[in-house]
Amino acid sequence: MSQPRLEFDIRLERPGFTLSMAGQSRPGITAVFGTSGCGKTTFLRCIAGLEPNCRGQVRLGDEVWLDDHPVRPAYQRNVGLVFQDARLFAHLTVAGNLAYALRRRRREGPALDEVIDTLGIGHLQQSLPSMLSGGEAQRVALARALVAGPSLLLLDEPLAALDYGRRRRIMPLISEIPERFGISVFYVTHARQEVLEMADHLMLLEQGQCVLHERVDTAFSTPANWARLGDLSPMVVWEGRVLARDEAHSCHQIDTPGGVLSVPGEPIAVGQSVRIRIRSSDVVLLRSADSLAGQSNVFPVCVISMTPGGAGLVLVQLKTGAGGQFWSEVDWQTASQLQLTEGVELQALIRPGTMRRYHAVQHFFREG
Amino acid sequence: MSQPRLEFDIRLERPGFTLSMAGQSRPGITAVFGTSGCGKTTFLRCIAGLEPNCRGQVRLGDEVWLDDHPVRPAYQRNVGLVFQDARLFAHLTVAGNLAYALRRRRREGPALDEVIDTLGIGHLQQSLPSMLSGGEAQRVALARALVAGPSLLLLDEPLAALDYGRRRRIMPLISEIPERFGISVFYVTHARQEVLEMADHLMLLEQGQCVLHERVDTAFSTPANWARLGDLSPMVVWEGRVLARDEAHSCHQIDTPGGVLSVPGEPIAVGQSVRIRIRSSDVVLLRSADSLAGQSNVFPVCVISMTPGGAGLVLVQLKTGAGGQFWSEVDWQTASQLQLTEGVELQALIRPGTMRRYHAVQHFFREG
Amino acid sequence: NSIQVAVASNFLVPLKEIAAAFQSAHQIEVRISPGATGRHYAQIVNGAPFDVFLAADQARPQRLVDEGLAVAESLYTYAQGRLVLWVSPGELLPEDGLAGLDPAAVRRFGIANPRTAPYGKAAQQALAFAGLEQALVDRLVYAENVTQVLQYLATGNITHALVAASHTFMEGKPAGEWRLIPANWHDPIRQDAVLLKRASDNDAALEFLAFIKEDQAKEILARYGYGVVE
Amino acid sequence: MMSGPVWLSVQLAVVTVVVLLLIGTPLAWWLAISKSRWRSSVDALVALPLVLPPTVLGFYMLILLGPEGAVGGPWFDLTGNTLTFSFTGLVITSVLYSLPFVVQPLRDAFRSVGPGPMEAATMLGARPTDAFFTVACPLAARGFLTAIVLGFAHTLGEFGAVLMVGGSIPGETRVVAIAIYEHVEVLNYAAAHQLSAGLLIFSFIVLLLVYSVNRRGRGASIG
Amino acid sequence: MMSGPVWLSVQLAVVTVVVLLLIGTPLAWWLAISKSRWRSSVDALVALPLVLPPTVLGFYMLILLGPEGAVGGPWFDLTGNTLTFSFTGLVITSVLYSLPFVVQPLRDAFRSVGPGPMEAATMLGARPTDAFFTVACPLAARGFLTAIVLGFAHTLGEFGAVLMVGGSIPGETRVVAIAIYEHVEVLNYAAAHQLSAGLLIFSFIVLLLVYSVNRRGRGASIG
Ligand SMILES: Nc1ncnc2c1ncn2[C@@H]1O[C@H](COP(=O)(O)OP(=O)(O)OP(=O)(O)O)[C@@H](O)[C@H]1O
Ligand SMILES: Nc1ncnc2c1ncn2[C@@H]1O[C@H](COP(=O)(O)OP(=O)(O)OP(=O)(O)O)[C@@H](O)[C@H]1O
Ligand code: MOO
Ligand SMILES: [Mg+2]
Ligand SMILES: [Mg+2]
Repeated sequence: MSQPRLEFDIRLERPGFTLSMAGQSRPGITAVFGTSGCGKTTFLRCIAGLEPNCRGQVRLGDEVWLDDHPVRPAYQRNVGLVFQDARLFAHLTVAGNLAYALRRRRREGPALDEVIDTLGIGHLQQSLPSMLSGGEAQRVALARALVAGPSLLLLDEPLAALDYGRRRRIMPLISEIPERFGISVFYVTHARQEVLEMADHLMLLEQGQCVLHERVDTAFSTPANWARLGDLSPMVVWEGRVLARDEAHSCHQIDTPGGVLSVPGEPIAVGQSVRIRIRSSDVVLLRSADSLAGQSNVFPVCVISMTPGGAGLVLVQLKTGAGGQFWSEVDWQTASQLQLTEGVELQALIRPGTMRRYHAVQHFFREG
Repeated sequence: MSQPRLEFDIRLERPGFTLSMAGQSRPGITAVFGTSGCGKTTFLRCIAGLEPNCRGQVRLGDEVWLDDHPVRPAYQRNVGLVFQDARLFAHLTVAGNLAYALRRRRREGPALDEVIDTLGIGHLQQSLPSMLSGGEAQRVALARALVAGPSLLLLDEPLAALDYGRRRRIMPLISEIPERFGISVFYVTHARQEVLEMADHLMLLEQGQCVLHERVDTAFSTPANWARLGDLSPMVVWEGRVLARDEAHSCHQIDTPGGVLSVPGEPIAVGQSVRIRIRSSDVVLLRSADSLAGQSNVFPVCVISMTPGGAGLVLVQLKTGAGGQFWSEVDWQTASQLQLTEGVELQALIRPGTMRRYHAVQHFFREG
Repeated sequence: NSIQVAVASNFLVPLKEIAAAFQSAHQIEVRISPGATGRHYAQIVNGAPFDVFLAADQARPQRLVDEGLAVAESLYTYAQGRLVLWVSPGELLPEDGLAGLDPAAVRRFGIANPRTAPYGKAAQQALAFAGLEQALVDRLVYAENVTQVLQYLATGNITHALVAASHTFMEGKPAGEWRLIPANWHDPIRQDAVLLKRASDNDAALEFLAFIKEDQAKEILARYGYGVVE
Repeated sequence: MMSGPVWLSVQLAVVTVVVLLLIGTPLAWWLAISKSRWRSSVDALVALPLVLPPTVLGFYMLILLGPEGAVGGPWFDLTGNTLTFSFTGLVITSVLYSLPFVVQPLRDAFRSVGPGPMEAATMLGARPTDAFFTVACPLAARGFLTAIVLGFAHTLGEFGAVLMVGGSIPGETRVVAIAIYEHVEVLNYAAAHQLSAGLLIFSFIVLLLVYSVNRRGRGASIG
Repeated sequence: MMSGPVWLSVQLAVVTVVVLLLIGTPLAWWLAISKSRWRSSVDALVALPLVLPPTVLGFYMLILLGPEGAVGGPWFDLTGNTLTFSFTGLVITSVLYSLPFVVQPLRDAFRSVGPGPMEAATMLGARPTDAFFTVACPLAARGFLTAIVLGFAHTLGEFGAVLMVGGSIPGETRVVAIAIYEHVEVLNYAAAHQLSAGLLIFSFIVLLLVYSVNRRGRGASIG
C-alpha cells in the first residue's frame, strides 16, 4: 500500500533548546534515535501539532498541516501518538479507553481483538488506569493508538517498560503496520535491537538537529556512526533475501551482499527479505579453512584495512568474493599470528545465529 | 562495608492478583526481574511500606518494619525508592527537588556534585519538572533518591528511558552503592544487560511469586532458566578474577571456571573480579587447533551432551580441562562434520569481547 | 458615659437628630443600632448590650416586659406612625388619594411585609379599607420593611407604594408625590419604647428616655410626620 | 409534600445551578487555559459579586433589572414584564451572586486536569468540543460536584438579594429563606425551627446521597 | 485612610480567613484522604451552614453563643463577657458560615495532588507533617488561593448573620456591609454608592494583585 509522504521543515525555540529539522518520511518505520533530551519527543509533538510555537512547514501527502502557522489543527491531522507517559484517560476503564479511540476511528487500522490479543491486555479490560502496572499502562496506550486508525503513527518509546518476551510478541504487530495500512511510522526508542528488528530507516537527533537519516543497514554499517549510535561494537548490517530453505535442517540459504549465508532458525518464506547483523566479534579469522571443512558460512576473504580498535584490539576490514565488506576485531596476539597485512587472503567463519528476522515487508527492496 | 540484611515474608491481596514473597536480601545488588504486571513494583512498595494492606513480616537488620501490622511507618524506614514514574515535586525546580532530599538526608550517601555530574543534570538545575524530557526526569528522580542517603535502595526501572551512552555512564555509580555505603539495592529492570553488568543476585517474579533467587552467574547459566529470563540464547556466565595484565596489548589474563581466558579491554586491576558471558554463539568448535595456532582462548574441550537446540540446531554442552562447562550451538551440517558424540574431544575457540566488566565489588567472592 | 439604643429603622433619621440634641445637652454619647424590631428582640433576649429599645410596634416591647427583660414602668408609646400613598413621577396621583386610585393605572404596588413590619400590616389594612386588596393582589410586592419599599420607588421598579409619612420629610427621598392616608383606615401604628433591665440603674438611659418626651424631641418627631400619643 | 416556599427554593436552586453551569463552565475553562493578559482581571471580576452585601447587590440589581435599567429596560420593552419581582429576575440575581462558587472550583478542577489528557484525546481524533465534554469534564468531575453543591446550597440559603429583587411574592418569589426569616421576625420561633430543621435535614440527605454515590462511583483511588 | 467599618471588615475578613485556614486545612485534608465511612457525612455537614439563610444562621448562633448558649454560656462564666455582640462572636459566625468555601476547594485541591507526591516525600524521609507542609500544601496552592479568595470575599460581603450576632456596634461589630446597609436604610444612597464603589475597587485591586502575582509565580505550564 502506498504511504503518503510526510514532509517537514520545522523550527521550535525554547529557552536553552532549539529544534530545527527538515526532511521527509521514507516508507515503513523510521526509528528516531538520540540521547536523552535531544528532542525526540519534541519532534513528534511538533509533527502532531501539539507545539503551538512550532514554525515552518509540515505536509502529509497533499495535505498542508503547517505553513508557518497551523493550517490544520492537531485533531484534524489524524495522527496517532503514543506518549512517553501513557496518558490513559483516568476516568475510563481500559475497555473504555479503547472504545474511546474506536468510536473516533476515521480510517482502517488493526482490529480491536487482534490488538488486545497481541498486547495481552484482555484480562485488564475492566481495570482503571490507576490500577495498572507501568508496562500494562504502556500496552494499553499503544493499543489505544493503534485501534484509532491513524494516518501517521508516532510512537514515543512504546515498549520501554516491557519485558523482552512481551516486546518480541508486540514487535511483529508494529512492524507490519506500514505495509498493512499504508502509513508511515516514526518510532522513538533507545533500544538498538528494536531498531534492527523493526525499523527501515534511522533518524539520529543531536541537540535538536537531525544529523543522520539513512537506511538502517547503511546507518549501522558505517564506522563513523558506531560511536554516535551508542558505543556500538563494530558491525555491518546486511539486507538479505531467502533463496532456499532446507526443511529437514530448518536452515535457510540467504543471499547477502557478502555471499550466500546459511542460517538456521524458524521458517521464513523463500523470497522474503531478512536482515543480517554481523558484529566484529561474530567473525573468526583463520589462516586456512582446513579444520573447518564442511562447516557452513566459511568464506575466503581479503583484508582491506587494519585500524586500531578498542583497547588492545585490531579492527580488520574484510571483503568477501561477492564484494560484501564486514569487520572482525582481533587481539594483537591473534593479529600477529595471522600475519595481517592489507591484501592478505584469509578464511572467515561467520557465526550463524547472528541473524535477525526482519518482520516487515517487501517494499524495502522495491524502494532501495 | 557490611550490609544489614533485609528479611521479608509478605503477602498482599488484590482482586485478581496476590503477591506472596518470602526471602532475604543478599549483599550487593539484587535484580528484580519478571514480565510486565508480575508484581515487581508492588513488591518494592510493600518493602517500602507504601502498601497498607501488606501483611507479614519485614525487618532490616535488627529493625522490625512490619509484623503483620506496620511497626515502622514508611517514613521511618529510610528506604530510597525511585518510582517507575519519576514523581518529581512539580512545585520545585530540579535543584529544589535535590535540595529537598539533601535536607532530609539521614545517612551518608554519594555527594551531590558527584551525582549531578554522573547523571548529567547540571544544566537542568533551574528547570521545573514539567519542562524535562522523559529521560531527564528519570535521571533527576534517581539523583534525588541517591542523595537522600537511604539505608536500603529500591530502584524501579531507573534507566528504562535512557539511551545506551547514559546508561553506561550511570551504571558504575549504582553498582558501587552497596560497597560504598553498606546498603542493599533492589533493582527492577527488564534489561538483561543491566542485570549482567550490575547485579549480584537475581530474583525472578512470576505472578506475584518469587520463583528464583540466585546468584546472577548461576541463574543465567542454568538451561532451565533461559526461557524464563526472556528467551535467552544458551549461555554461561562465569565469575572470573584478573590474574595479570599485559600493558602493551592492554590484555588481561582472567581466571575463570573454564580456564584462563585472555581478554583485551580497558584496564582492570589485577585481583579484581569480573564477569564473563559466553553465549553458545560465541563458541566455535573445530576438530583441531592447527589453523588457530597462537590464537588466544582456544581450549581443548570434551563433549558432555548434545540436545536439539532451536530450529535446526544442536546444543552442545562442553567441558574444559579446568572443569568449566559451557555451550555451543551448531547447525546439523557442522555437527555431522564434527562427528559429534558424547565424550569426543574438540577444540573450542571462545571469542573475546564477550566479557562484561563487573563494576562492583569483592564481597561477592567472599560470600560465594 | 454612653448609651446603646436599638431603634426601628423607620425611626432612625429622627432619632439621630434627637440623639444629637441630647448629646449636646447632656454630654452623653448615644450609640444607635438600627434594624428590624424582630431582630432586636431576638438579640435582646440573647444578651444584646442595648439600654433603650425603640421598637416599631407595641408587641415586642410588651413581650420583653412580660419576660422580665425590660422595665415595665418605662414602657410608653413614643411615636405614632402615619402612612402615605406615594406615586412615582409620571403617574397620576388621585386627588382623594388611595380612595380614588384606579387599579388599572398601577404597574406594581409596594408595601412592607405585613407579616413582619407594622407599617406593612397597616398598609394592608388601608388597602382593604379602600377595597383595593383584591384588585391589586397580582401587583403587590412585599419589601422587608418600609425603607426597602422606598428603594423600589427609587429604582423605578414600582409605581405606587404605601410608606411611612416620615419618609416624606427625609432628605434623599425618591422623587414623586404623596397623599396622607386617613389615620382611621388602619389600626394605629404605635411604636413603643422601653428601658431594658440591664439599664434599669443607668441614669443616662433614663435621662434619654425622658428627653424623648421633652418638647425638643416632640418637635423633631412632628417634623418627621410622627404623631405623639399623649 | 413540600410547602410552597421550599418547593420554590428548590426550583430556584436547580434552575440557578443549571444556568450557572451553562455560563460558568465555559468561563471556567477559559480562565483555566487562557494565556490572555485579561485573564487575571476576569479572575478578579468573577469574585467581586461576593464582596457586596446581598442587599446592596440586590439594590444594584433592582437598578439594572428595573424597567429603566440597562438589562431590565430592553426586557420590559420586549416582553412588557419587568424582570424584577419575577422568577427570572431571581434566577439572574442568584446566578450573579453564586457565580464565584461555581466558576472558581471548576477553574481549579480544569487546571488540575492539565493539558495532557486533552492532547491525548486530540491524538485520537477528538475535536476540541468532543474532547472537552468527554475528557476534560469527566476528569473535572470533582470540581463540578463542588460547584454544584456550593451553588445549590448558596442559592437555597441566599436571601438578602433575592428578597430585594423578588419582592417576596408568594408562589413566585417568596423562597424558603424568606419564609424562615419572617417566622423569626414575628417571634414565631417554633415555626422557624421547624422549617430550618426541615431544610437542614432535606439538604443533608441530598448532600449525603450525592457524596456517597460519588464516592462509590469512583473507587478508593480517586476519591 | 480606611473608615472604621471598612477597616473592621478587613480585620474580620483577615482573622476569619486565618482561622478558617487553621481549621479548614486539616479538615479538608482528612476529607481528601480518609477512607472512614463517616467521610460522606462530614462532607455533607460542611456544606450545611450555606443552606440556612444568614439571618437564620445568625439567629441560631445568637442562641448558641448567647450567655445561656451551649458555647456562650461557658465562655461567659469563664471570661465574664458575652460572645455575642463582640468581635470574637463575629469571627466565630463568619468562620462557620464561610467554612464550605474554604474546605471544599482545599479538599478538591488535596485530592488532585493524589498520593504520589506524598509517597515520594515519604521515601525521602519526610515525616507526615513535613510532607504535608512541604509537598501537599504547595501542590495544592491553587486550592488555597481559591479558598482564601472565596473566604475573604464572602466575609467582606457577609451581612445577615453578622448583623444578627454582632448587632452593629460601632468599632466593634459594625462592619462595612452593615454600614452600607444602614446608609441605604436612611435613604443616603450617595453614601451607599460611594462605600460600595470603594469596597469594590479595593477588592478588585487586591484580587487582581493576588491573581497576577500568582500567575507570574508559576509560569505558563501550570496556570
Ligand atoms: N493500584 C492497583 N490496584 C489494583 N491492582 C493493581 C494496582 N497496581 C497494580 N495492580 C495490579 O497488580 C499487578 C502487579 O502490578 P505491578 O505494578 O507490581 O507490576 P510490575 O511487575 O511492576 O509490572 P511492570 O513491569 O509493567 O511495571 C498487576 O496485575 C496490576 O494490574
Ligand atoms: N515543556 C518544556 N518546556 C521547556 N523545555 C522543555 C519542555 N519539554 C522538554 N524541554 C526540553 O527540551 C529538550 C528536548 O526535550 P524532549 O522531551 O524532546 O527530549 P527527548 O529527546 O524526548 O528525551 P528523552 O529521551 O529523555 O525523552 C530537553 O532539553 C528538555 O529539557
Ligand atoms: O419600620 Mo417597619 O419595619 O417597616 O414597621
Ligand atoms: Mg522523550
Ligand atoms: Mg512496575
